Amino acid sequence: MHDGQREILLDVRNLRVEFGKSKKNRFAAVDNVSFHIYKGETFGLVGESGSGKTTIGRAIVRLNETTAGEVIFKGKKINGDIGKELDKEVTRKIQMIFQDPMASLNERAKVDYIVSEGLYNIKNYKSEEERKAKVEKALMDVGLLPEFLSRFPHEFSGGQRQRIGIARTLVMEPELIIADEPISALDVSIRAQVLNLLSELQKSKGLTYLFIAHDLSVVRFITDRLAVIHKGKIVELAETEKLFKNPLHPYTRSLLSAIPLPDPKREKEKVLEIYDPGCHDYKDDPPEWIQIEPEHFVLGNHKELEQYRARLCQR
Amino acid sequence: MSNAKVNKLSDGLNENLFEFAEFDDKEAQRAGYSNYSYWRSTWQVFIRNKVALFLLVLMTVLILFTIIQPYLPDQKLPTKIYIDSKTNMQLRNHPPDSEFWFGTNSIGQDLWSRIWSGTRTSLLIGIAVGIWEAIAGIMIGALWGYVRVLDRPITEIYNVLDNIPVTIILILMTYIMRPSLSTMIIAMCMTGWLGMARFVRNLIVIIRDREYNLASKCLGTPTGRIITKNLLPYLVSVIMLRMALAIPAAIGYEVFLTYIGLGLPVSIPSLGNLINEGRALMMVKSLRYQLIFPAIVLSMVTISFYVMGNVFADAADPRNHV
Amino acid sequence: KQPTTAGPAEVPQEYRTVYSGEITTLNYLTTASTNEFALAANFVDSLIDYDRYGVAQPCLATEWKLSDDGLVWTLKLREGVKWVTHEGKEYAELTAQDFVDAMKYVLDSKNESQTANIAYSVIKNAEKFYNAEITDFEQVGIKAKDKYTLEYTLEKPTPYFLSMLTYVCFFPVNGKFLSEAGDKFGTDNANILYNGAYMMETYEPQTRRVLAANENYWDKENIYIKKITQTYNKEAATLAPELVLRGEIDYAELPSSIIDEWMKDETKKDKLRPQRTTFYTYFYCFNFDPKFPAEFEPDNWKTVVNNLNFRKSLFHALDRKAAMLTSEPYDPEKRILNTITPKNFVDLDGKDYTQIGKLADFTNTDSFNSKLALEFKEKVLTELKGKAKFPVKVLMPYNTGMTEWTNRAQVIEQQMENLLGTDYIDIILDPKPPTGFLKDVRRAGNYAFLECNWGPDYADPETYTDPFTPDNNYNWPHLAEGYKEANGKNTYENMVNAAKAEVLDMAKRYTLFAEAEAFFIDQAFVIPYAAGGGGYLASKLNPFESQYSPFGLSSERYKGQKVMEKPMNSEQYTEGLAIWEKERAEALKAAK
Amino acid sequence: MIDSKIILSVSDLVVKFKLRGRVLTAIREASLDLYEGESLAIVGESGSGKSVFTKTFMGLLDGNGWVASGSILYNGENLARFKTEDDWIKIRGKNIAMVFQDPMTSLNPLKTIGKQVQEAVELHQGLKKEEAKKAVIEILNDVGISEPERRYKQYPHEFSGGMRQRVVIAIAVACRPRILICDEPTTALDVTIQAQILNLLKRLKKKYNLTTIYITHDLGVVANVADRIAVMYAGDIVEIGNCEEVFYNAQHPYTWALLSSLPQLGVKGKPLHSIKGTPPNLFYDIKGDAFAPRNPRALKMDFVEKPPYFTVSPTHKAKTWLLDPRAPKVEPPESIAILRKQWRLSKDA
Amino acid sequence: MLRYSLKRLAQSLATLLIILTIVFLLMRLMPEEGYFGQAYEKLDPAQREAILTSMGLRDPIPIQLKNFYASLLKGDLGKSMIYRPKVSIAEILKVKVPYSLYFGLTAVAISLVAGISLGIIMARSKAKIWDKLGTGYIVFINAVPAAVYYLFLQLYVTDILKLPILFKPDQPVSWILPAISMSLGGTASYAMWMRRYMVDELNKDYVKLARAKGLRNKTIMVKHVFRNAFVPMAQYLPSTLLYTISGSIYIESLYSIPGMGGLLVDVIQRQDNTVVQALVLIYSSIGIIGLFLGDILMAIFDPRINLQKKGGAR
Ligand SMILES: Nc1ncnc2c1ncn2[C@@H]1O[C@H](COP(=O)(O)OP(=O)(O)OP(=O)(O)O)[C@@H](O)[C@H]1O
Ligand SMILES: Nc1ncnc2c1ncn2[C@@H]1O[C@H](COP(=O)(O)OP(=O)(O)OP(=O)(O)O)[C@@H](O)[C@H]1O
Ligand SMILES: [Mg+2]
Ligand SMILES: [Mg+2]
Repeated sequence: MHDGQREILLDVRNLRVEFGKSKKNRFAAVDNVSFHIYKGETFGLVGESGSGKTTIGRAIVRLNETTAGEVIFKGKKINGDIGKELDKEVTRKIQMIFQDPMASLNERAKVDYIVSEGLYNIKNYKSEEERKAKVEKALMDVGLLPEFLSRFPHEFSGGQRQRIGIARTLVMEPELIIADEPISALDVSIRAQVLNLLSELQKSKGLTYLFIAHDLSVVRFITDRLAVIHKGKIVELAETEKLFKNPLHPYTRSLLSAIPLPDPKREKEKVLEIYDPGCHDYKDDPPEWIQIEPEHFVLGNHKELEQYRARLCQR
Repeated sequence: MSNAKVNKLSDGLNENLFEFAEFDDKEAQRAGYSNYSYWRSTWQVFIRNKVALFLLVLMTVLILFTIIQPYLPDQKLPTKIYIDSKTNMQLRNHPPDSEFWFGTNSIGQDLWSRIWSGTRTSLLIGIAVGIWEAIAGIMIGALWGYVRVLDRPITEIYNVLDNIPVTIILILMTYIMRPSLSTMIIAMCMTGWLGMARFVRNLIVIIRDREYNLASKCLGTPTGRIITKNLLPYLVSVIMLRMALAIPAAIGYEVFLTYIGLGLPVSIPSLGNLINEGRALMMVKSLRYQLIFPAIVLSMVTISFYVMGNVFADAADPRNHV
Repeated sequence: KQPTTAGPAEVPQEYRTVYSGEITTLNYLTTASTNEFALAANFVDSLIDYDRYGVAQPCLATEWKLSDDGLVWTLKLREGVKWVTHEGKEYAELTAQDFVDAMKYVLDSKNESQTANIAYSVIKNAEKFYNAEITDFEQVGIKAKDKYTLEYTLEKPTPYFLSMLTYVCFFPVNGKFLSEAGDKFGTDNANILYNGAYMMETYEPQTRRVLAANENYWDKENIYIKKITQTYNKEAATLAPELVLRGEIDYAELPSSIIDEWMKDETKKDKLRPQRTTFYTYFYCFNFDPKFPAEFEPDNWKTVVNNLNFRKSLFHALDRKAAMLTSEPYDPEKRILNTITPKNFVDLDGKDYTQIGKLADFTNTDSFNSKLALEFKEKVLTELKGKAKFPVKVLMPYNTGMTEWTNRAQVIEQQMENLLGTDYIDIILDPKPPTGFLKDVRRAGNYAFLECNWGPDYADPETYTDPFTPDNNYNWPHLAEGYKEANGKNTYENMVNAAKAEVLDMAKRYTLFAEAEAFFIDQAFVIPYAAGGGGYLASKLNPFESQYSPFGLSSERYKGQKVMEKPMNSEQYTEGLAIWEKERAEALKAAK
Repeated sequence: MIDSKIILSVSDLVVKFKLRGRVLTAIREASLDLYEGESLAIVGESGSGKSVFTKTFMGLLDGNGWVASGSILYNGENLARFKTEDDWIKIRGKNIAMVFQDPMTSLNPLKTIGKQVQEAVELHQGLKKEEAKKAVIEILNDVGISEPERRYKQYPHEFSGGMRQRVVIAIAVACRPRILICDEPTTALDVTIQAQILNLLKRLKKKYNLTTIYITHDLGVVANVADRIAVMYAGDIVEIGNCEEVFYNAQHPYTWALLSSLPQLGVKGKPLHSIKGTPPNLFYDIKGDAFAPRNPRALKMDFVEKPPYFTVSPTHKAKTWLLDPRAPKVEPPESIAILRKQWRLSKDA
Repeated sequence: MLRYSLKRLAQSLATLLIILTIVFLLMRLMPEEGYFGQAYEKLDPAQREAILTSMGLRDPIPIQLKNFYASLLKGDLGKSMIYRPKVSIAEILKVKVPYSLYFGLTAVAISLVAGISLGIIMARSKAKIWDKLGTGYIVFINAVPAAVYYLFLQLYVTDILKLPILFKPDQPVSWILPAISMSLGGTASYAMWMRRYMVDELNKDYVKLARAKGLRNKTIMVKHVFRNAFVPMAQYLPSTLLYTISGSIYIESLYSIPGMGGLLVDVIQRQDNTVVQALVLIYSSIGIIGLFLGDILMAIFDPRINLQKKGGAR
């Protein structure tokens, strides 16, 4: 795991995304964000609502324009103006699963079309039969019956819909899947189905995930490495277990403390740690993005880093 | 409820019911679904509305009738002038009787056949204009709403076209082309799509940023297909409603054009012409039938299309299918 | 002496109407619209006027005389006639210079007078002045000899000059007022002066106008109606009959569509009467210069139209009564004309022009004769066998803006085709929009057979020959084959020219014109059809009290008329008409 | 808890909806006793009827729905019989108040926050103008909105989701109800805010002595707030008991399935437990146990007859034939065992 | 806000310029004969030329266009050529506009009050008798041509109530019927839209919350739903109000109201170019300003709307 030689699939460097046309309304939803994702891993991104998670995801699939920074996929820069060929390839190789299974499926199209949509676009089939076969296979892959092809999305439950959403990305044979809160709209029982499916697919197809969520218990279960983002800035990044064991940044800690536990006794004794962004004193001493222990990065100024190190030693 | 009571309740039941049932994974998935076809369900929802069904039958019969009417036995020609055998002159303003079911007009033409021929003309205009409005309006409206770079230019073009008085265009048209059915249709088509385009555009702007469209974009779906597959199907119901209204609107507009003198030549019977001719006779009791019959037919057509459009709009929404 | 239709004196002498055609201007020197003439006639008097029998009477001119060469007219003006403002205030006295100033205004092309051509067609050097070939107005043939003496010099002797004086372009204007008003002249009731029987008290375009009797009028004893209120209503044609029934107005023309209803209802029937015909004349033209699209076979048409028998077959096949039913269902004959010049237009010593010479034969027979029509058809079929294609395509356009015309076109198509057979003619109705109708159809020669009309410009038979001169564009009869004479001109043209040249002997002149017209009809260059006007109306005015003239503005004057208690009915009208015709004949004789 | 007074008693409630000419049964003979001062959590998957169930207490069913049978006793009155608006006006707000799921849409976008809270204050506390405004500001302060004076004049769109949810809670609390129903009060919010809101609700409950019903499908939330838990499936309460009882000694297969699906149970690299299939179609009559088709441990009996409540303890009962003495002994699934072990461990720690 | 307004107005000015130019050119395509009305026949060619020249129609088109804009710049709408020759257009309009405004505004007021009330009643009793009656009315108004029912009302109502048929400025009773007739169509469409928006709005969550608060239905209707449902209609209100100056062609013709109705059609048919251009200028400006005011009104009603913000990505 600590092998520095692992292949980096996606490298995001100093990414900045701004919204708002006029100078007055302009603000950076994502500010100087850097991270990389290894091939085959599940990389998590957590943070409160509006912190810029979706924006990062969308910037990677090029739904949002980037203001500065680079997104490098398999060694090629894919943000900004890119050629047609590369565009096609990237479209195919990076896919996205959307948050809301109710909203992300075209209600007026049959499952058949929804799943084949990507195929039509990249035309990687030779005959109608082959397309059918591919679609059916994708459906089976996500545990749905081929007979569902002729139905409409509103006939499915949330979990099934989300699986259709996954099936449609699978036909593209992607390498990186950006899963933008794929489970937050689902209830517990269905949530498990989808998570299982995602891990299963990862195993069988060697997929890489960028998994965006705010449910930390899920994130802990599914991700290998985890970045915590707050107001457009990544504040901490580490291997998941390491992060859960040694959360350094106050925001991370508050986030972890808030995880609801399905255990009445413990949950009722739980103490919240409340994060106050005002606790930082960045005026004279701007924060830096520092690897504080192997594969564990944190954002902090000198004083804070000192404290963090001290805490690490305590453990 | 106590356990004892429960026991009593199930005493009569076979003991071997308390064995495990077989569990089928696939069956569990299937639970609760029926087979389903979109158009069939749409149709079913539609015909469940008795009024709509009745009107549909009525309109079908009406349209069929306008088509076959000339071929029925004993039908008169809509433009033929009938001569009164007694005076040897035109059979003017002959009240309805067994020979002339709806009477004759002021030059002795049979109103029964004129009304059907007029309905035929007006429906033809209405449907042609309606279809064109749908095609042009939807195409332009969709591009206008969906393709962001086109928004401003088309908006400007729209503002310009919308503010040029239609009358000028109509007068120029009839001047250049001579009044006829096709001129009328072309004239209405020239301006009719504007409203539709704007309507479609507004609808598209509402749904264009929905997540499923982003999803399609991620899959690399070209704009054209996003429009036809992702956007328009959502608009089917409202577009149908507008289409349904476009037909009576076209007829109503024809009445207006006739009123300001830009209508069809009087020799081509149309509901617009018949009503305009009849209007002058409103105060003339004995001749009022010349207004009432076409007005009834026109109202019937309008109401039918309006109601059917509404019901169809509901029915076309798959969420309303059970 | 008069029919005693005028009501008792206690009937309030206020007259109310609705109208749908709004006037655009009160500038009587520029307008050519009848609506505007109708007002101008009551505001401004002309030099001479006609009485109710159509006999010329002194008006602003008390006496006049013509020089022996027939070129110079000298008129003595009435003294003490006043110009007043719309509030009735005196402004100035009428002088001869006022006529000169008016003429100068009319002849200045910048003022866009639409009647200037009438003036410059007779007055010496006027046309040159209009076209700016001369700039000195002194050279134009109009002079104020002194305050009350006016002199016109004509280009050539013009026997009907006197009748032209009742036309607007010969009306006077106060020069000072005109130059003060400038462009504003005639734009509203305050911007003109009045010397006629009425002033316009209120002028609210598209609302109403109120005319009040002029207290300073020179002949104010003859003004009976004290106030005239005209209310604008775009739907007047539809609403006026109802308004008359409810007593809200005193005059309504009844559209043919509702006459049945009125005739059947006793109380309504008592309120309606026929209306006089006008001097507008309608006739069907054969086009001798077809320029319509090839699909309608213009060459074939040219072949057949140059065949007299073909024309005659159509001439006799047109059932004008059937056609007339579309506009005059109750008394179609009243409007039907067998000549181009209508009855009662001019007369020769009490003998109506239409009864002169050969013209009388046509006047007194109906051209419709199915037997003759079929005979001619047979002749044509043998004569033109192989030369022309049958059925002949007869392109007949009509104006879609006019319902009656449209109806008529349909009636004629079916009637003629039924009579002559569709193996012989195929009448093709061609709907054309009102916009640019004449330009596209008649003047373009884009028709084979077309309903046309013409109104007189002066009281002389010559006026009805104008449409058929080579430089006019009705149906180009000079191109008809088989009529060439030695001078290279057509027989008809030569006949008309001969008549025109006769300027001194009225009897001879009229006879020559009548002969030309008879020839024209006999050779079926056109099919005479009808006079304008007619129809029915409900009115509280007595038409026989009104001034009578075939041309000019005299007949538009309210002077001398009274509002009756209730509308005149048909019996009273017929009775009145008979009396009037008798008295007129006497009056005309007496006038000689 | 069981000793305290019953404040609301629902028995055999059936709620139906008419949809395009067909009738669906959303609540099937559900019964529930609510005790004064307790906080009850209703859990269950989406569409199981949690919201519909509670809405009947306030007469807020959609127009196409109606109570077909059963009774809801409150204060000696049967709410199920209420028809007119006047009846309900006595209940709504004053006695029972509700916090809705979606803070984004629960507020009128065109009215200021202050006005919307004030409406409730004026209506139920009988305060006027200035006084009312003061009360509003106090309540806003209570629910943790900083600078309440400034916020008073702002519109909902100027508030973040968490703050809007606080406002909705403030409105409910401002009515001074006896029962507060929170319909998924935190689903739309992120964890930190969710935790804060839950704390807030607990605090308010104490302060105003409210009886609360929480509706959620998040077991973590349940563990946090609930005294008792009712598990709902397909329109019926299949298991109900004290919080610990349901968590630590669940009896119904559906409750087992719910608990098994918790990600906390997951072992990296191994699949989580999940419930197969989909809930039943409510348009059809359900025969027997509604959960049976998805239950790997279903008995044949489950397809024949609807199970009655079997009492597990005085406070704990469940509707499953597995509790019938005649049924084979069934151990809860392995995952439940693991869960129990985890809990024991945490207890030890 | 100010900057935004200025920017928008500048854009509108460009649009206006284009519209005017196009209309200007279209009018020159009309047949010359049209400038003379019936008089054409009796004029001789020289005379026609003279008249056309003095009307300025013989100048090359670019020059005509230039003259037109030059006088516009001076704030001069010009003078009528045919409709009322030599009368300044401003003067013509000055008389007519007040009538149209009066009737238009009254009709809009009536239809707003009646239509919105009807819409509310219909929304409240959805699918019950009132809803059906209201729908019947809406359908009727849409089905029967206005030309027919206007005339019908005029003739029969005046007959029954013994009112004058025609409008008389000095007779207040004669004002009533035209205003009411004119409002019928508006009433139907306001009722239709009000019902639609009310029903939409009634399904929103905040209504549920308001109900849960213990507010009475009536209070909710008045204090919450009505205002929210009115917002989408508010956008059209300024245009509707402004457009009342264009009058109603049918009503004004039937009742002899000297308003603006049909003036445009009339002058186009009579080819009074200057008046056409002036009217197009006025109506287009109204359209553009109405749209703008509508947006502003919406922003006032709805605090969420920020006019300056534009849609985001891609
Ligand atoms: N198209 C856009 N235009 C303007 N601002 C936007 C746009 N999309 C996102 N933002 C803003 O950017 C910020 C980050 O949004 P983003 O959707 O990335 O957050 P998130 O972390 O995904 O939140 P959530 O958990 O609610 O999905 C937010 O403040 C949001 O309002
Ligand atoms: N107005 C309605 N018309 C028809 N069916 C309805 C209506 N309201 C609710 N239902 C149905 O009743 C059932 C229960 O719905 P309810 O909203 O109570 O579910 P829930 O348990 O609250 O779900 P969630 O967790 O998604 O809020 C669902 O199947 C739903 O479709
Ligand atoms: Mg997001
Ligand atoms: Mg209508």
